Amino acid sequence: MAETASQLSDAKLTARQRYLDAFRWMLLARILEEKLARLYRAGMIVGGVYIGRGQEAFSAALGMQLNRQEGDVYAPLIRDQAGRLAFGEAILDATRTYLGSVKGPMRGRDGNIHRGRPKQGLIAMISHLGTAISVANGMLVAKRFRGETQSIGGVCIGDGGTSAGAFHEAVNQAAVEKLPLIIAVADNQFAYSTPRDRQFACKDLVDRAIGYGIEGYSIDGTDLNACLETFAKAAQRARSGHGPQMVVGHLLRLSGHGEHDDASYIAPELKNQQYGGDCLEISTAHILGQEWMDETEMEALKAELQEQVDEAVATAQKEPAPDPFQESWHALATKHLTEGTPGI
Amino acid sequence: MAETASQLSDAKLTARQRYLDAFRWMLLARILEEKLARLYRAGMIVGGVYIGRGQEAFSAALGMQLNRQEGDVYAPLIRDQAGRLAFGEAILDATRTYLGSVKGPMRGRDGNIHRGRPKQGLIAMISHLGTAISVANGMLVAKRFRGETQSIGGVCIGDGGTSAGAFHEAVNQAAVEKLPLIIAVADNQFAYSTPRDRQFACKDLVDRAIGYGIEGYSIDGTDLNACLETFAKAAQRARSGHGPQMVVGHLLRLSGHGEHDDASYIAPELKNQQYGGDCLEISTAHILGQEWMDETEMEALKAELQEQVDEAVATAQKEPAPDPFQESWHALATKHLTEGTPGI
Amino acid sequence: MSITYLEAIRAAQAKALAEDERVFIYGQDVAAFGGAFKATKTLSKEFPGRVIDAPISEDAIAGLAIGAAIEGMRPIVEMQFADFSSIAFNQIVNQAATQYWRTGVSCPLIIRLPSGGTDGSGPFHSQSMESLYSHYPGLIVMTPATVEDAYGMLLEAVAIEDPVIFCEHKFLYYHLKAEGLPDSILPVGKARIARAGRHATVVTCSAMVHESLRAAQELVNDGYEIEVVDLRTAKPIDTDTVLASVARTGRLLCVGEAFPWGGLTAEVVSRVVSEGFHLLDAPPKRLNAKDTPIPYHPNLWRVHRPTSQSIAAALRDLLSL
Amino acid sequence: MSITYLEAIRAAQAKALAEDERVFIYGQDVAAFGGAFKATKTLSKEFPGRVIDAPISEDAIAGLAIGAAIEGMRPIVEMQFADFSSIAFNQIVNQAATQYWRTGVSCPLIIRLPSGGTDGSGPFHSQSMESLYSHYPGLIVMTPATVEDAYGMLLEAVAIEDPVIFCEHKFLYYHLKAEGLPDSILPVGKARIARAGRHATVVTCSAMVHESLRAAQELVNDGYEIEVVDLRTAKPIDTDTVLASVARTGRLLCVGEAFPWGGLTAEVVSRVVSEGFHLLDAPPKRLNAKDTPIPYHPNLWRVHRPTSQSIAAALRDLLSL
Ligand SMILES: Cc1ncc(C[n+]2csc(CCOP(=O)(O)OP(=O)(O)O)c2C)c(N)n1
Ligand SMILES: Cc1ncc(C[n+]2csc(CCOP(=O)(O)OP(=O)(O)O)c2C)c(N)n1
Ligand SMILES: [Mg+2]
Ligand SMILES: [Mg+2]
Repeated sequence: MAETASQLSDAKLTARQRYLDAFRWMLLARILEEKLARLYRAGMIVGGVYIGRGQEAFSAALGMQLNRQEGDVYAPLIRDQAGRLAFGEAILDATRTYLGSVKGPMRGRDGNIHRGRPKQGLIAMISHLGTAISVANGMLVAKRFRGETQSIGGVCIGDGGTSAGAFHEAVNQAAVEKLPLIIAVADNQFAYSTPRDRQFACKDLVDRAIGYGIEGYSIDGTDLNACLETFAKAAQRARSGHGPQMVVGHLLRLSGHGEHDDASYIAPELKNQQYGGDCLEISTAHILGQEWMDETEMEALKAELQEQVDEAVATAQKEPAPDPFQESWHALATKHLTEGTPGI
Repeated sequence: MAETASQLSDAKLTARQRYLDAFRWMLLARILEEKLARLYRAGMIVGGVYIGRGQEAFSAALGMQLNRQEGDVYAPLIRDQAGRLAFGEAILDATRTYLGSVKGPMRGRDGNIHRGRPKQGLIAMISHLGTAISVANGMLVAKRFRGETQSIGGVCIGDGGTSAGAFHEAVNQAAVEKLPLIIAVADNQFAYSTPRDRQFACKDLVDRAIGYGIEGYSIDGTDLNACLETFAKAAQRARSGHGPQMVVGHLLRLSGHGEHDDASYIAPELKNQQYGGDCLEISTAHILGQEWMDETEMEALKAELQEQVDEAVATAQKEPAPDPFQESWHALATKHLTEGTPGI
Repeated sequence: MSITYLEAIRAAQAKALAEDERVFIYGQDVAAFGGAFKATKTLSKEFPGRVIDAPISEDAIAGLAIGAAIEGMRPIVEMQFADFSSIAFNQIVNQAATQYWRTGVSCPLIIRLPSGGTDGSGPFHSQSMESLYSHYPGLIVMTPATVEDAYGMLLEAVAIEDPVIFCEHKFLYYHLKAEGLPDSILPVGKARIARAGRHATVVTCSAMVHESLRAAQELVNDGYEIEVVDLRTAKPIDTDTVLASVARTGRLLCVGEAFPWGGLTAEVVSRVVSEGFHLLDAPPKRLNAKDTPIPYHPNLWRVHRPTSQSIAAALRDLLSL
Repeated sequence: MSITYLEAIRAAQAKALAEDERVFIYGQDVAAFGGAFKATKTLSKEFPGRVIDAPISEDAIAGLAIGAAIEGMRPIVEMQFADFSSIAFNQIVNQAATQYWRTGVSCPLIIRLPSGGTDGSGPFHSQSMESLYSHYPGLIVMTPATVEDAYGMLLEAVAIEDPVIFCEHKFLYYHLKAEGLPDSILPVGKARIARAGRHATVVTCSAMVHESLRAAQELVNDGYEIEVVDLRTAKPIDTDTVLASVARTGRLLCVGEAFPWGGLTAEVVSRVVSEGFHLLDAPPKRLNAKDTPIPYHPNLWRVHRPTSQSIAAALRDLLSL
């Protein structure tokens, strides 16, 4: 069926809007994470800070396909600040958790990237890689039991995490149950210091999809358009009963593993190779080149987002830290079955 | 290069001899396992009996490629009596272990299929599926350290076992280390009662090979010739530095999961479908058809092997059971660090 | 009508499925086949779609249950043998057990562990894992010793908002029978005086309750009345009931089927001496399995774990102090 | 020259690699990167091919080490954090620990577990897992508290024919320094009197030795001399040394950083009361971490685990009984 010119331009407009929306999440994530990194270097964050520099396009594109209100579930991992924001996580959840405010979703009990709001579809990751995928499977199975068949799930993993047995068991489980699950594999060429050739021997991790009997896509993770289109397609396929969708994004980790790590083991040349670019720079150039925004607008946007971030940081910093004497120290929801601390 | 008639017939003779050798192991395994099953039904074996009926061709063909004297290592699983015999495990090791003789390799401490002789390259499986593969990897790595580069390893797994995280981690590990390892996947269509469509969603488990970046083969596991040729090729590739080789054999479990299980959940029609045949019947017919043996010779062979089995059973039955008061009850090789049983 | 411990477990699951639509069962071979021990026999027919066969993926099995629990379901997982839960260990202790504390969202699921030794089962089909799971915060660990408790506690487990490790004993599956199913049982967390006595207290759980009762019976001939306390849950431990018993008898023997280092017997002894030191007329004793893997051969196995004979011997020793 | 606990661990590995060609190191990021904590820094350069980066596959990492050990090598595995050994749990307790007993073939390997809490590390980077591994038969579990022991015990571990779980404490990595490396240390399995005293005995290990020593110092002002016993190995436990100390002091406090249910403190208390009941002038006490996951926030974390203050308080309490 031939499309009319106005339909075409509608579609183009929608695509442009989607691109700009994604860009906003990417930029916000970058600004937020840079702030967190500065706070860390200033000694104001205890523990670690892990950022998603270079992965914002890939991450945001998945987050945007998931709809919290529709009951979608999302299991972000270490480098998914952009996806979290796109999914609807408040900036305050991040700053409160990193800064140890008792008002954050984890109340000081857990920190940094381990935050989540399971009742709002946001799984609070534990550290053990690959283990959140079967949890997402379980949430989708629960929804299937209740007939909430519109919901899908999105889970994230790195090139390194694909080596974990938990990853394998869960992806296979999703395939057997034909769950509406998107598995986003961010192949950023390193797992901490370990390069991909010490992690797996296949050419492209998407080669795993066929072995699970699921649909797979391999894309340039620095190309926001490719990310948006592929995740949109994957989400549509998942929602319409085609089972798990594996999207492998090729990119490069543009930071240390955490902010304590200078990543000196990453050869600078890698940045000039394919997939080595910075998705934020690339998309900024694209937006300016397409004249969807001019430099002034871009600066204004940055300033606006910076203000949001600064405000969230300031709020969290003003809030009280957890007080051990106010803590209930109950690991069980069933309070009366909690043991006292024996022996004292 | 053109082959002369005499070279050709030499090759044919070798192939025929190899077929007959394999057949002997298959038949011996069948006779031994039928005997064990009868002993179990007579209440003379405690615990369980697990047999490899229908898998003898696939199992023996791998065992025959491994050479204990050359330092090859072998990790058989539940249904690998034929492979064990071909690898060089004594019949007595089986009967002693099943019958609980203290003279067996496990001295009554472990039973049935859990037997092994690690110092002779035969890994003593624990029950947890998939966990022997990384152990075989480690043995091969040790040999590589010592420059014993002629050795290869063979490991066995079922269709069900491929779902285990341990399987995934170990196969991937072998691929990364490019180890000379043959991974024999016996897809016998069931894992206990669970049919393959509840276990995985790919068409053929060989589809996993590409995802690990290793070479793969999919064969009719009831066709002895196919098994012999494929494992010979895989062994030759492994020995010559081409890394892990995955051989998926299609067949049908022609027994219960164990002898306690009547397998009534396996539809009888499956036996008439492709891969549903009995490899022993098929190869018997082939041998008789080719006139490599006649009926009388076949009967004589059976009688000979039956006698070997009966003798091994009789020997084991005469031997003492373990005596708890002779037991050292030491879990450590370092005797002086063993704790007494505290509290008494 | 007589009902076995195993049938009671099946009946409890049937009742839970019938009365609570949040309940489903997930595990290897649990559907049409009814489970390796038939604990879910015919349930998949009676409750179509709610009894689901899992791949051989204990980590993902536990993970799926956790996700479903977070979403408000009440999954019951059957591990084919307790011993295979070692593969799910991480999901259980780090994901399920921490969920409520970390996020405030409860994680109500049940992991059924066919536990303990039987003749010829060997090192990997005989383990008692209650001590492992009790060590980690955030789990409730049940160890029913009777048909009534197997039934009643499993139903309680379904009602509880937290992850429950349900250690059911394979040796009791067929051996233990009751006349019927109870309407109510003691509350979770309360121990039971399985036999009253006044010369010594045996504290134990699961199959070892029955070995201990036999030992107590044997000591009647020696003129001793032995009190046997069935803990019922390994976590929480009902220290009050234990202390009250020791107050009556002055002597304590803790009996466990698990490995000797640490674990339930050590925890009970430690609590009693901390809180009831003055109640003791003699040093408390422990009797556990030996510190080796669990042997396959019945000759060895029978000596590896405590039995009524070794318990009786330990009691005589304790009473002589 | 001053050397830290962490440097001692590195030095021990360097020496083992230099002197024993069977030794190799396997773990995530241990090669060129030198490990998450730099415990293998430059070793891959000094010993080419013998320090190997592993994929994120703890089960297979342990499995590979087991196979290599069976074949006569002496693998040293580094888990990136102790907490991730939960993924290797099955291989460790069921494959490595049972190998010798089942087959008669020993399985000499070392699994290094960067253990224990530090500020801000949270529930999954802070665990102390010695009690889990001690529970299972077939393992030796080391918990060095000093620079000298970190070095000497790691070398002993390489010499031992059995699987060794080496719990090295992350808090001590940089904080603890010594003037040099020892030529010899106490034999494995022997506890050490870290401080002599006569009013009460504290039995502990690893980082808690230092908290206990500080508490003992604090109690000097109260006129008390506290004896501190550093167990050095969680398995085996040197019960004799503990009993001899309790014989001198009459009072026992066991301190552990792990979760409270079961575990090392319960095991030590249970042994002491079984074998040395009459030595005690007061009920023995225990002090462990709280029964919740380990909190991220330093405010919470400092209260979650025992500290010199809470140990001093427990001691005052004990001394008042
Ligand atoms: C099971 C497990 N083992 C080890 C770790 C420690 N660890 C945390 S992140 C990381 C590297 C992850 O690499 P990758 O999956 O590629 O993700 P990336 O950091 O590149 O985003 C490792 C080894 C872990 N979290 N879980
Ligand atoms: C990790 C683990 N989970 C469960 C079991 C129990 N179990 C023993 S054999 C078996 C089925 C195995 O099926 P498959 O791998 O296809 O091998 P087959 O029996 O068909 O030869 C199961 C579930 C086990 N041994 N290990
Ligand atoms: Mg990566
Ligand atoms: Mg099978």
